[in-house]
Amino acid sequence: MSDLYQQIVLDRTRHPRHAGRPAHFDARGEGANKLCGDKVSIYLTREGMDLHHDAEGCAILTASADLMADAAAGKTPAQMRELAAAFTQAVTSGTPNPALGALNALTPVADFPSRIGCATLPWRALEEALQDV
Amino acid sequence: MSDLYQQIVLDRTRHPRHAGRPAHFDARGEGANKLCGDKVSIYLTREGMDLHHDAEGCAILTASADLMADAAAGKTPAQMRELAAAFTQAVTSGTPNPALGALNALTPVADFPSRIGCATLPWRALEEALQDV
Amino acid sequence: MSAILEKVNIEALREDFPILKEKVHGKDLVFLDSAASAQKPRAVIEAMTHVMTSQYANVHRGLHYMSERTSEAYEAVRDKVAGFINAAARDEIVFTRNATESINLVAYTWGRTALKPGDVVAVTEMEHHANLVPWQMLRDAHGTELRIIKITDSGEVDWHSLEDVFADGRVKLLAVTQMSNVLGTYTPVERLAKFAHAHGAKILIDGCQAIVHRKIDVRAVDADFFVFSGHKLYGPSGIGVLYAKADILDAMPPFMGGGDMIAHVSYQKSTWAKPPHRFEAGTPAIIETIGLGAAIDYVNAIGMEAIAAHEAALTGHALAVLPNIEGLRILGSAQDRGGVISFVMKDAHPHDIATLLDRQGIAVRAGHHCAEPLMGRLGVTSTARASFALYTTREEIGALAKGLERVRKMFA
Amino acid sequence: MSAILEKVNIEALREDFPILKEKVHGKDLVFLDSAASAQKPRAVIEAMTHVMTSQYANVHRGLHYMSERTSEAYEAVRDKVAGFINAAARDEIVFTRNATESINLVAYTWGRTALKPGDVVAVTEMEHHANLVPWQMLRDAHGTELRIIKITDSGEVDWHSLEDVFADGRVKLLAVTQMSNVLGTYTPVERLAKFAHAHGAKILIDGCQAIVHRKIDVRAVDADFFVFSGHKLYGPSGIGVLYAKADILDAMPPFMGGGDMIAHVSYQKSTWAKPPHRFEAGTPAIIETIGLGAAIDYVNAIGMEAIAAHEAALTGHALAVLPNIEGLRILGSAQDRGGVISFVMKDAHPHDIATLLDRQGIAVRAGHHCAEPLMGRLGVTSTARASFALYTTREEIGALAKGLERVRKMFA
Ligand SMILES: Cc1ncc(COP(=O)(O)O)c(C=O)c1O
Ligand SMILES: Cc1ncc(COP(=O)(O)O)c(C=O)c1O
Repeated sequence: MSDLYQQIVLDRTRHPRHAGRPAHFDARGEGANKLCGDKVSIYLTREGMDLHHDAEGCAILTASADLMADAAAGKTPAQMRELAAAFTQAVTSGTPNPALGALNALTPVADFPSRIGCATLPWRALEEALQDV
Repeated sequence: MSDLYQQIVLDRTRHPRHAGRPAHFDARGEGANKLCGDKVSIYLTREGMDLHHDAEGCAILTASADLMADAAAGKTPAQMRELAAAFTQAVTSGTPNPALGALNALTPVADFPSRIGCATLPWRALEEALQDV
Repeated sequence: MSAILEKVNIEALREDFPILKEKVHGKDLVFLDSAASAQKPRAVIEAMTHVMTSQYANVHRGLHYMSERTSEAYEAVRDKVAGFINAAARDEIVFTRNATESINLVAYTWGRTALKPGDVVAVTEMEHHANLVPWQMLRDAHGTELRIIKITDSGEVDWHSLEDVFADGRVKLLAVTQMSNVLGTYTPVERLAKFAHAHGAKILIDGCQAIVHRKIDVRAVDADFFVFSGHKLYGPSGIGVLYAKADILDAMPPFMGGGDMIAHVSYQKSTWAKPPHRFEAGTPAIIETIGLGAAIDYVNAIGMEAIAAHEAALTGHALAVLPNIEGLRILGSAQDRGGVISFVMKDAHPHDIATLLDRQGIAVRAGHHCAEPLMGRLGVTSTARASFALYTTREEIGALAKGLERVRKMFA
Repeated sequence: MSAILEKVNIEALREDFPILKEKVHGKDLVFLDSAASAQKPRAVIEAMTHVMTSQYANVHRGLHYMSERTSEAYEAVRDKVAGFINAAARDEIVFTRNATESINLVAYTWGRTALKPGDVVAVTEMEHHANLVPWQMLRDAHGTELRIIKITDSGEVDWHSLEDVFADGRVKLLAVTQMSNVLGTYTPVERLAKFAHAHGAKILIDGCQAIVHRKIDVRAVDADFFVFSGHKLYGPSGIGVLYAKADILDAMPPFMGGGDMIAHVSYQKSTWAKPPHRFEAGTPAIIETIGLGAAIDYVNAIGMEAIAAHEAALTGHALAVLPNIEGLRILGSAQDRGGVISFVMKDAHPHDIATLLDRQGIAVRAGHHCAEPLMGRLGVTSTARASFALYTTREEIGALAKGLERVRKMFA
């Protein structure tokens, strides 16, 4: 029906691997979408080894948060920011970027202008969290 | 060019016969047109023998006031009100009315909706003046 | 009306709406978002084109032919609107941009003069932001109080709550929708007006949704204020209506200052024109007003009763069909309801539903529908919403149901 | 540009305006009332028709194809307008109904927060009611003062009066037209902005007339606020623009409450969206905004410089020809003036002039032109006014002169 909802996206929505607020975290960022009331919180440890999210939203948002947690794990703040920029670029332009790995599953969202915000919301929350690190 | 500006209308505009505020009068009525700032005052004596007007306005207004002064002279208040109603009816419908005599020269104004108010303004001022008689 | 006749009529009417022939993502457009804004029949488009190609000039201020013709056409719509909602007089009809402006106009002018600090404005839990935020702003600027009347779980006005809210006699305005844009609920406006009046309050009716689907009679209802937008009634954007009783309008100060709303201007003091012009500052939406007139002629020619009957049949069909989809839940179950259906699906977010339906050519809305507080009451953050118009068909509801089945399977 | 080339171009451009082919009272239409509202080129009509026949839905709130396309088209006009007046950012462009609403918006929001009672708003003697009445209403509601800057007999801003008005340092806003809709005078807005800023005041420029005839650059002028209406710029009615500097807009509270202007709504408290959406409550004039975009494309394609050159030539011609008519007097003789010419005639009332010209197919305006106090300054109660547009020809000015001769003879 649409290559936006690829298997990996549906899978991460139904069974996210990094969901839930962890007992310990050093920084937290929030994102909210006024259009639909969707929300996401991103939890970071200072070492950046492990990311968690608490997503109340659509499949695109949840998959984006969960795949982000995979990709950003173990990265430095600078590297995470770079990743965020690369991701935003990819989902806005619709051009996959080899550096993004599984996250490229979300690039078709570029064809759905009003949904791009769903994909990038966790990343804006991440950037907010990074300000506290 | 237009049968609205008949000779009698142009004539009464250039040389009104009843213009100017009289030394003595018993009642006065005012009319003002917001569209253009035109104004007219009507002066009555209790006996109704003589009407005067002070018109600051277009040809239609001035001619209407002057011809009205001719037609209303010597009439009772009730007769003047009747005349006003007949005139308003004639200039709104465009149908001359034998009872109106020379005032029928103004009936073509019916074709100029935004000018009907110019023709009827002195008559509204007359009605106001009649309230004081 | 037999089912066959009805079918024929709808197909014929659909021909009047050029956009319905469009393809979306290669699929036939199934437009189920008319509650947000309706599509326009050719008669409306042509009326607007006609003004611009053959009889346009600014209104009211001109003495020449084009201006007189345009002014006549513009003012004729005032009569049309007055007739359409059965107002007592044409001067009770004020043209605005949209229903939102109509309500704000009332809040700024009547609200700041007729209401005193401490007076109460009451709204229900199912108001559109347009009928909530202006009263919040009035509260914060003017010291009035804002009270919320609860709705029942079925999505109807909770009469106990209504009585509670009115109990202390301080409510001076009941501002209530005639039809919820989320739940499809019709409110009993006649009863509500009686109730408000018996309690010394005026009633403002948000008729945005109701006017599209039902015959409106402001005098039978005894509405003090009634508002709607042209764009939902098959008319153009940029034109809305405020109806208010003549004595209320007469006492209201102007909203905006400028041309056309004055009687006389000097530097020291200006005096105001009589209603409705007092409230129509500057060059109005001339072309759009004339377009709205064409829209009213259009629905009148079909007949509001025929439209209502068609939509009632559709709504009944949809309410029978949609619940068969596993995991789908319709929000609201009012006795008296119209063709606006909000729903949620287990495991599928409304956004995803909307996007996936769109790929099949089916336009539904997803979000809070400008009724964020109502979402909280319903225990959701957003819903998907399908809404019907006079051009909606049974087949389109079938397409929706089929589309939703596909969505369900993806997320199952 | 040779006269012949110019002629050819204008004739070609006239083909773009279907209404110019109309007959009035059996005569060719000579439309000299564009300052009140301009005629619409086919490109504008077609853009509006296109939306309604093939890509219409409500904006901003939809996730489906039609809504996304319409939102894109709508928002693209914001960029276009920003480019057209050289704003620094698209978010500095707020869509309103008309210039009148733009000014009222500033008076209600900025006026009631940035201005304190006792602060002064200064306007000139030649403002349109739209740039006078809102400041009177602010004065009466909020306790600000309103001061009037005199004009010279030539119809220009009197610099001595300006300095007097600013002398005590209490003026916080200079609200001034960039081009008088009565006298045709262009005001020196760059100098006025410098002057206002040097005296600690902001400047609001009423660009209604100027934007039709000249290239506007709000940054070069350093305007704080700039307003105009679409319908005078060959666009549809129902759409206007407010430009304000980003930091000013940011600090302004909302004007009207409703959908689209909020960030978050709860019963207790709502928070506002960022500009420009904070100021665009409810369903906007979607079709009209897109029409305005087409109008801007249209004049851009011709070029504002070419339009200005054509109109300057016409105006020069009219100013040379009309005074030859016995008893005719042109009001205003500013050095820098454009194609709006007010006049009076000995013994002929402006109303009669307009009616008699209309019978010859010539549309001019007569009245106070929504500038009643200016009439007092000029010592008249009304004037007749001819105004030019990009489609006006030398021949039409000839027709006007001939028509006026006939009028003169009737009243001689
Ligand atoms: C100089 C000037 N300012 C303001 C306005 C008001 O414009 P609108 O009626 O479109 O709001 C006009 C036009 O009538 C004008 O000429
Ligand atoms: C019930 C209701 N009230 C008010 C509005 C606001 O209408 P508009 O945006 O046309 O002002 C809407 C539509 O969005 C609505 O459905």
